[in-house]
Amino acid sequence: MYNEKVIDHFTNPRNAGKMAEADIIGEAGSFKCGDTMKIYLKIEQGRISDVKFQTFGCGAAIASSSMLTEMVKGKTLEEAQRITNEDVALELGGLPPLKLHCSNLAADALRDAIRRYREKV
Amino acid sequence: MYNEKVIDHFTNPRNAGKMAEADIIGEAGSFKCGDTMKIYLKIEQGRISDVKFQTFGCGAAIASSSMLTEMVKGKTLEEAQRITNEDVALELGGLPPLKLHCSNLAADALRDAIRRYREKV
Amino acid sequence: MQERLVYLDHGATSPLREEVLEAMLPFLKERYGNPSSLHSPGRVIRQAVEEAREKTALALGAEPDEIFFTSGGTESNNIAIRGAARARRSKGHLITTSIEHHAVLDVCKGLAEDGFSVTYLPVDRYGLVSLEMVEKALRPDTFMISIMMANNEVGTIEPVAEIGALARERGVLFHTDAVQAVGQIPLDLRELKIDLLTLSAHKFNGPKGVGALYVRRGTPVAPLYDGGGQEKALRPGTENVPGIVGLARALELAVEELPEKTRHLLALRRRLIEGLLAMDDTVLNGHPTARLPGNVNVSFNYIEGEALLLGLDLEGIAASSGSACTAGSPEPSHVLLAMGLGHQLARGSLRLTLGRENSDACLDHLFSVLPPLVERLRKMSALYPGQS
Amino acid sequence: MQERLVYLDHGATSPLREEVLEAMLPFLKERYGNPSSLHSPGRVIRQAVEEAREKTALALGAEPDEIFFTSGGTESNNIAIRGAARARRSKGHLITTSIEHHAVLDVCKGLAEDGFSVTYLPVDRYGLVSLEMVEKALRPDTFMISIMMANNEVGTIEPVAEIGALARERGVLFHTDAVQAVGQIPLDLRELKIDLLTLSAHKFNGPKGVGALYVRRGTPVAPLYDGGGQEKALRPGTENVPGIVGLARALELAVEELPEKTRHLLALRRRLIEGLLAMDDTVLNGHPTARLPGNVNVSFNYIEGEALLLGLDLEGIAASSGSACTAGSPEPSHVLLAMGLGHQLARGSLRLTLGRENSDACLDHLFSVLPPLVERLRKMSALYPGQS
Ligand SMILES: Cc1ncc(COP(=O)(O)O)c(C=O)c1O
Ligand SMILES: Cc1ncc(COP(=O)(O)O)c(C=O)c1O
Repeated sequence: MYNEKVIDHFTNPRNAGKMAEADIIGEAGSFKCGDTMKIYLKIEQGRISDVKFQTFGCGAAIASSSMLTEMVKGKTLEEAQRITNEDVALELGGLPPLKLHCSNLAADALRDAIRRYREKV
Repeated sequence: MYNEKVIDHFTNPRNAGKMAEADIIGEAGSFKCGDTMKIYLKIEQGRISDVKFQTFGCGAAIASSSMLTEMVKGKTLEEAQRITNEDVALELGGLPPLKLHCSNLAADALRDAIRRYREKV
Repeated sequence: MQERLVYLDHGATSPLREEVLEAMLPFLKERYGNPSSLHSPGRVIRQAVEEAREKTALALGAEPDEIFFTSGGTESNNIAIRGAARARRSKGHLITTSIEHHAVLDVCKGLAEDGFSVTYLPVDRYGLVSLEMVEKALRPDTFMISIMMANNEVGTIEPVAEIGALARERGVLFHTDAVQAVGQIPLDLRELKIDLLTLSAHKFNGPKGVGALYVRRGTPVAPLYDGGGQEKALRPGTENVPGIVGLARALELAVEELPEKTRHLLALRRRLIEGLLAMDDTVLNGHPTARLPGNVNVSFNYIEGEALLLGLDLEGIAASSGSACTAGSPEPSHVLLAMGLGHQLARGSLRLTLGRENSDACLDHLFSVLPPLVERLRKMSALYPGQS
Repeated sequence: MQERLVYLDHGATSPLREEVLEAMLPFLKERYGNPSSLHSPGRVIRQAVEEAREKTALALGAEPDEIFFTSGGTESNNIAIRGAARARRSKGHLITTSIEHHAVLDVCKGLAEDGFSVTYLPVDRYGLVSLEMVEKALRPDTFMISIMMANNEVGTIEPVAEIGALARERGVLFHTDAVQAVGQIPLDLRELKIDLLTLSAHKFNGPKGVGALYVRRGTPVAPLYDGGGQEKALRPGTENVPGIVGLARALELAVEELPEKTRHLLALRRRLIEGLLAMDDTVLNGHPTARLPGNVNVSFNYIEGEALLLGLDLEGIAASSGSACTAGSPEPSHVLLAMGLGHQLARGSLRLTLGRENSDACLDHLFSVLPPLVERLRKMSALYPGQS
């Protein structure tokens, strides 16, 4: 069902867990299946210097979360903001059609964090 | 489907064929499936001294016809008349329920012959 | 079965091929998962089912998503016809023939009871439906034509290419019961204008209890059963995985070997027909050329088919007949009657259907047994005009 | 399947037993005749089908003429409910539960669309239906109660003896979907007041694609399909002979070995439940005692079931979950929700269903894999209140 990259990100998720001193926290939930993701960002000079995630969801949701954190590290907020859910699924090498919706929360949570950060700053 | 006795009467029917000098000929047809039987009787002193049959019909119909001819030989007309279709089936050791109706023409043809004979005499 | 069995009843069912059983066995043993399960043992099975779907599609010239596995020809026919009727908002008219299998005929009768109107087209003496008749029967509210690809009793091959083209032109659905045709004659759904096609595995050396319905993309068919959503909810229930795998393998082999098998069957058929017609008072039922390569159907005047079957059976020959002296139904074959045969000839019919494992030796045995048997039965027949 | 596979998903499907395959093989090889044929190769098969019917009847405490073979549990449920509805002249009311399999639930929904009225009874937190609720739901126009014998997700065994007695007293038909119960718990139709009972062979180590419907004599059920009249026209189509023979053999074995198997499964189940409940934030779903011997269902708070399944699968353990993050359906298990579980617990469910070939070694492997997996998933869960 899942390709090896997805399995790898599920089994060895990158940047999983809480971040004690995050500059900002974003959240997103999938209305469709009740999955939830939290993203923790550390931001230095407009760039994402560190990132962590916590996800309640299926394998695809967890792998997408992990994948996203790898994709944003070191990026400027402008660059990060342009990442779409499709980009994440693509970077994972594809997801089964029925599971595509599970990858939706990753980019959503990131954008939520960036929006909040901008409101705060 | 058929027991051995039925098979035997089908394979080696007794008294099959026409009788050139029959005293009387009886006929019966099954309305249900279109089977037809002709029975030829030779009658001497109120007894059936010889009998032949011709049947268009399935195995059960042929075996019943053959069985009947064996049952009536030597019997008085009164005795013969009392033979029922059930008697024929019973004498054959039974027929499959769905084929019982095929044994109906044998006794019917016999009774038809006896009736005609009485009318004629 | 018996020591010396000459099986000439492939139209009823055919032996499962060894290669097909081999393909099925893993799924009757270690590959037992449920294709709906998420875990790997389930996914392995899902993949096998989807591969079977691809093979089946390929063999028919269809796309995999147009193939729906069912429990057999009867179910496929029911889903095709009743399902298409159910998918409509209003009643309507359908056209079929008077020589369909009961799994089409009785579905149509059922729909007629439900308020649909049905035209049962007559056939000519060869069992052929005429395109003109189909065209004349079309009405503004006609939504479906269901005409079999080949008849199961007399083997007549109907002009489904022309009927399909007409149906498409008039915007009417075309269903064909191809149970007797698939694996027996060439058939390409890329060329034929068919919307729904029924097949059944056990007629082409596959397993019993599994069939398929081809549904051209976009054809509106409502499911008849509710359940777990399998086969895109058109036919729910845990998939008969070994059966599905077997169907696909049997079809693959049948299509692959079709030219060779056809040559083999045609040679046997020619000898069979010639031998039978050389007997007195014997007529061929069905079309002389537009007929399935494996089908022979003759009527012997003055004798009854079931008695003939019994006599043959006692000599180890398995055949069938359009005689109806069993099921408790009073009428002989509706097909033979529709073709204009009299009651007597209809009851005297014998169907011999050939398969790949039949040989000239089978016919040798048949011809040593049949003529004296016919002679014997005629002599004792109440209808035989000859001398006794 | 896999090298080291621990299969804990017998509720989905179960491996075909060797003895059952052995019983089927002759009918996949030389015994290929059609049971409807008049000749001896056909009659041999007819006899095999009728012997299978007798065995099946004997195992259930029924009469052979009350057993109808079908293509599986889904079809049996559809025929039982829709067929009974169709046999009526007027619409009416039926009672079922909110925890039925979709092959019952969706049939009822379909009937509701057709103008019937349906009561879906709630269940308590253990998944139990109450007799009082059934009684209160009865109306003058109630013609059928359909309540499963045992639930497929949580294994709760419903009080069908009492419900059946009530139904009989009130002159209402009682159907039970016993797909999960047959071959798993004792069941005697001479004692139970059941009019219609559904079973499916692949749930008790029989083949996929074959099931049966028990129809008590005199119960009015109209066929849903038309065709060649097989199974007394209630389920027409050429019989799946190997499947039918396999079903009967599997059932015979299951009933024979039931006491022994029950002891085996209960011992494993006890260890399994104790081990699982020893983990933090874990709850047992279903009834503590009125449950199938082979069923365990737990919810792990804060984590999602399908992720759990994936993690287990990667370690060679096959299980299932009431999580619904696949089928594209937005809701998790309707059964768990009906039992009052919150959305999160419902999504965190894990079903482990044991079979005869499972052993303590299977559980050893499970317990070496599951706790660290749960721990890992919780740590990365957005809902977990514990420290990261
Ligand atoms: C033309 C035709 N249609 C339908 C069927 C029914 O197929 P099955 O018995 O596999 O359901 C048959 C065979 O019996 C057939 O010959
Ligand atoms: C309770 C219950 N009913 C019905 C079914 C359907 O049975 P089948 O898939 O054999 O059609 C199942 C199994 O999937 C079940 O568990």
